[in-house]
Amino acid sequence: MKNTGQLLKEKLLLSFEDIQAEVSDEHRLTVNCRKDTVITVLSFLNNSGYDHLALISCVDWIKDNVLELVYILTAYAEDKGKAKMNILVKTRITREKPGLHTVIPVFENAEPYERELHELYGIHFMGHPRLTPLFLEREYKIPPFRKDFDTRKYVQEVFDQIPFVEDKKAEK
Amino acid sequence: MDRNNLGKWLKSPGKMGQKYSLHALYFCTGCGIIEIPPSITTRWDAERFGVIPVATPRQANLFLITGYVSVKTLRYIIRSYEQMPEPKFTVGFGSCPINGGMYWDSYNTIKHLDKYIPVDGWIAGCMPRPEAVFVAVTHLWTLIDKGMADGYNKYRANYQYYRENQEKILGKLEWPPLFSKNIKHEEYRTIA
Amino acid sequence: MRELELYFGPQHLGMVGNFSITLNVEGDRIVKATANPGFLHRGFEKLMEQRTWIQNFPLVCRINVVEPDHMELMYAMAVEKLAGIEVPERARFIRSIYLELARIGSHLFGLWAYANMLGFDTVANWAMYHRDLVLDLFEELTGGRVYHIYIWPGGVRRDFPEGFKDRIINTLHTIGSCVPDYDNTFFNNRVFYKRAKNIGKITCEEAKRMGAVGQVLRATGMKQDIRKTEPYAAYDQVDWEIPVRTDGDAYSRIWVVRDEMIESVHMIFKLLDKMPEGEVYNKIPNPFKWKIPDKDAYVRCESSRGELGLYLVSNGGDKPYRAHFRTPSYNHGLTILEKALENESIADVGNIMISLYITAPEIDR
Amino acid sequence: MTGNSILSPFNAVKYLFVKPKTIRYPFEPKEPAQRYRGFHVNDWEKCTGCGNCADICPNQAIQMIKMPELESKSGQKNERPRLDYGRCCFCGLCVDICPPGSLKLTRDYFHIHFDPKTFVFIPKDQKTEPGKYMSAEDYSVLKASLSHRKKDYEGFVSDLKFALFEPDRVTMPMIDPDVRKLSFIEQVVGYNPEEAKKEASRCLECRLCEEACPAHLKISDYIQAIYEDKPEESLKKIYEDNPIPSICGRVCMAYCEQACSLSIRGEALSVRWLKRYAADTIKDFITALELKPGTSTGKKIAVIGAGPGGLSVAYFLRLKGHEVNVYDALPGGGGTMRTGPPVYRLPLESIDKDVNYIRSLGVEFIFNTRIGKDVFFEDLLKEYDAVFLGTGNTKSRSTKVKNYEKCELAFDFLSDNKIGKQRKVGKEIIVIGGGNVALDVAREALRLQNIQYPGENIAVKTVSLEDWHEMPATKEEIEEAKEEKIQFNPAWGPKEVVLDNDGNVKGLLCKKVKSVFDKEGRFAPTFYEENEMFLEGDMIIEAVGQAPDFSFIPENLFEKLEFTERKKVKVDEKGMTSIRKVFAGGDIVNVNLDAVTAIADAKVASVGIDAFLSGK
Repeated sequence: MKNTGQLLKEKLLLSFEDIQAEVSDEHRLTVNCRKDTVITVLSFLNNSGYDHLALISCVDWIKDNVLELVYILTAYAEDKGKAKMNILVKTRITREKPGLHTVIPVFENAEPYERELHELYGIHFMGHPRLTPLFLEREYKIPPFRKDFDTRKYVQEVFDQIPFVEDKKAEK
Repeated sequence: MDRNNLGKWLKSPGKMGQKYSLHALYFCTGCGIIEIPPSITTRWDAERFGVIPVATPRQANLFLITGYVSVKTLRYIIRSYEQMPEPKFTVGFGSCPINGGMYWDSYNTIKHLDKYIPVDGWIAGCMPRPEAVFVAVTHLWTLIDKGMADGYNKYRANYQYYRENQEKILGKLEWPPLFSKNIKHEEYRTIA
Repeated sequence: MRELELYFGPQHLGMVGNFSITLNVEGDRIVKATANPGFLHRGFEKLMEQRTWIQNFPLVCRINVVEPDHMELMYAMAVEKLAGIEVPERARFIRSIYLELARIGSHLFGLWAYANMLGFDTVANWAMYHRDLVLDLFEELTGGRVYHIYIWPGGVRRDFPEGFKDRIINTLHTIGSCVPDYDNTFFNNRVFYKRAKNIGKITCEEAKRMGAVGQVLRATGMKQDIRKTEPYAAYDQVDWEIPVRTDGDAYSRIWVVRDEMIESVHMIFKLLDKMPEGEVYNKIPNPFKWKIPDKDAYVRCESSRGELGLYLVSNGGDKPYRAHFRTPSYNHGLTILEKALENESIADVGNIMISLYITAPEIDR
Repeated sequence: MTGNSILSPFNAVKYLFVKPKTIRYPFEPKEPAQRYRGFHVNDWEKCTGCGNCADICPNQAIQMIKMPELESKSGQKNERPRLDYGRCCFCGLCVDICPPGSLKLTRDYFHIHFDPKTFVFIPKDQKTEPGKYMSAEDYSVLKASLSHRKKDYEGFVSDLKFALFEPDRVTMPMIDPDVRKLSFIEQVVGYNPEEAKKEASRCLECRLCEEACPAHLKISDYIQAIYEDKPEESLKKIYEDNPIPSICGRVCMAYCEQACSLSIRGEALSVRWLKRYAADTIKDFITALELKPGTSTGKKIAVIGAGPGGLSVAYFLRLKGHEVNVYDALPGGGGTMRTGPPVYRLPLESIDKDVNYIRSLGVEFIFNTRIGKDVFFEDLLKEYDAVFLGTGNTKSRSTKVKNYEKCELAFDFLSDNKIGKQRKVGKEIIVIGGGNVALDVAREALRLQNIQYPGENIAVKTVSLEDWHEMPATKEEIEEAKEEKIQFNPAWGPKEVVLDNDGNVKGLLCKKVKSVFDKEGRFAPTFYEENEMFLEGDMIIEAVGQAPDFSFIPENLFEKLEFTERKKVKVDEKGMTSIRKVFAGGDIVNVNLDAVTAIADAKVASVGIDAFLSGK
């Protein structure tokens, strides 16, 4: 008997042409797709019962010059086989002027995740209602979570960390 | 404790008032706040030391900077601190405000709190336990007695310096300077 | 009536944690609420990329100060998955007991905040006192009151001290014996009912759509708990029930919290009974030479506020390449809160917020 | 909903009559838990200054500070950790990584001060210093916050079971003692790649070993290379400082292992076996190392003696482009290494592997040539631009007791067996001496007995002046000898060799030793003359020390050669003796008689010779 992951993989491969799907680890399905098919893949998965968007993450593969977006889906189902599944939908976009369509129409809770990625990685989500700053107060030339942003150097420049405490002026 | 020093009390009632009614500002600045609820409730009961949390900066004279201070929080710390009436005392909690602590290489937390507002005492630990908070309070009493807890005077005297540092991190501050010019420390009379 | 913009927090008596909400109000009716997080943003995941695998242990627990233990577990589980480290049986049980204690502590903290918010100072004081008793247990087991740094990949950091089992049982009996008092004073109190019923109501459909997890979801009638669906540690070794309510309002949520605490106490007793003897720690490789193969992993667990996940990527180096925590408060605080506050009155902001159990540090990270 | 009542809350009224739960702190202090993670305390006696705590600290809160009042020695740096409580997060990683277990967390957690600079301090365990600790009755919370620490206030301490390092060595596969004593098969099998990687992974990279090693090999680096499964890299690192890894990987004295910080509470990293692994895994040194001799300088150097020192000098000078000729009386390279260590410890193939590699670099070896007989020292001095003396100790000392002429000498015995003809041995052999050479002799004799008298009753006994604890042989060696059932008679001194009527050896009369060293630690044995013991035996071998042989130096030159107080050749900081152009190293210069010290000398001398030749 095939397990839930394998069945889903077959369904996915039947419905979409240019995606790669791989079942690893029994309860994990990894789907690689192009950036314009993400939203259709996600809505397909949503309709198949994987209706909980757990996380949208981003990995900066600076050597390949790409940002990899990872959408992690699980199911709210009470059915054991389904509830155990973790689906990772991955897509790669360029690091220069990165942008893709928002998935808010499919998953409402994607809104803060996309806002966060916009702020920390500089990814522009087309169709997002408010790409305003979420966490940060200062402005950064390079979005701080990108690999080429060197926090230690930045800290040295901005906060004067070393030497230990320099407060001579105040003590005068 | 110095309950026997009644004479001393009577000599300086002003200081006594400052010492034994430290009203702490209710502001969770960082993770050190987790030890404040135990301190103010049944088990430890900070009220025995005259420390109670109050709602607004206008009523408070003790500012507990509980843990790390992110850049965004710093703005509100400064605002709250400036709104507090004098005399006011600041206590830094844990490693983070002293020298960055756990977040020494974070791009979004400040490393030395005393560059932005004056701090009268520091407590080591991550977190400091409630006991350490109480000992800090008793130490603060001593400092108040000796007139050493004069951070607010330092703030007045070196306002320019603090304001410069604040603006270096936060950009142009939207509120006007609290003090118009650098006023010498001595010109200000301390209470009692 | 004229619409006003009102800033709620971060320095506000009704605000627990360093968080802020901008409210658009008409009279005392909220038209629109906008969450404004970021006061506790430290760039955690960026910091993790600069520390070696072992150095991240003291770091991860600091993501959420209210309940650091599940953060430790997440990181340990992810590293175990990536590096293929086995956990001894006894360590699994210790983890479960420890995590349930953490859940009780965290829920008591939540109860303190909630009761304090509603003005039930007596109950708030009791809850905080009982939490302190749990912290005493933690201190004895791990050496820290708040940050325990106890769960390590390959097991736990130290074994139970002598007689620790009895002290857990004693403490739980002390807390358990007060449950009728809690019930009489708080949970069955008419005032609580009046103030919390039909406040911040969310239907099951809405909750699912907006990514609710944990007791927010369970209060709407959905029976979902990762300890059941994807059991970790030793949760599959004992029988227990998922407490559920159906109304989806603040009242149901707090009741779910109460039931969960009681379920946890029962679970700890069962776990203590079944706990085997043996090793508690499989040695991890030399931390200075520790490299983890080029892989990624997503692990999740049920923290006291709901599903907690960690997406951890390694590129074969001695540091994580990327870590991303999926925290339960994230959607609760940024999506559901905004929705739940609409058309409520200003007086209920704190009520709703705490009943959603939003903790700011894990939103901001 | 049912059960909601406005009256039920009044149940809580009963708590009005309950004793308050508040802890009346500070009048009623609450002790922190036994494992509490408070401030640090560091036992300076135990601390080695290895700096692992500073390396593992996630917050860079620990810095190693030089302490001028402490002295650096083998396995000890004069550095101690300094803590910054403006950084520390009290995680205890430093405690779990501390190899000696000196760094601990206390249960003390009060430090409250208005000056942030006071949050940096160097922890020290001052329990033994009176005045630094308060007595328990004087202790109060308020005082503690200012002056720190009550007595015995240990909290979170290191536990080997949960330590972050691995205290136990990967067991080296050895041939069973009952099997190995029957033949000259090499007793140590050697690590396989998995075992070597596992053993290499134990290294904490504190580099105490590198300071302890006389030749300062880059031990951490080559072990890291083994861990990364790159034996070529590893061998390259070794060859930077040591050109005879196959030899040193087997018979080195392993000063590094004595200094290893892991050895304090566990077993030292087996650095020597890992070196051996690197040297043995690579079959072809020439392609693996890719070393080339330097551009020719046209200078010629003669090296007398192809022992470790001579080989190393030749290697280092050849890399600098000089032409080097090595003279040796033996038919092959290795010097003492060729004649001394028995085949079961150091097979001849391993020696030849190293020598052949050095030869492949263009060093010319002239074997079977004795200086003073086949070639004359004066000629060498004329012919060459510099001469290096690496002759070592080639003569055995004797006990000079009565009838000592009937005894065999250790060096002759060993060298004959190894490169000449096997000796005929007796059934009951007595070996005099407690050093490594004596044990080599004893174990070799045992093997010969097993070969020559299979199945018969045989015995090997050793007699040494030193007692168990002061025996100069390494522990390992003693252990292995015991496994092979060699009998030890420690703390006995030879008095007389007893002969039977035919003048054959009958046994050894011994006397009990009172003490071996005098108060200053010099060798001056005293005996209980009346306390005697007779050991039976038909063959006695003396292994009580070695001496150099300078007979090849003509007398007019020998007069010029200066010696130190300990009867060693005196050399300056460049390795040059009192005779111009003549450099020296190895056993004739050093008190420590081992290969790696000779290599260290050779490094000095090669730099000296190079500077001398280039006129600096």
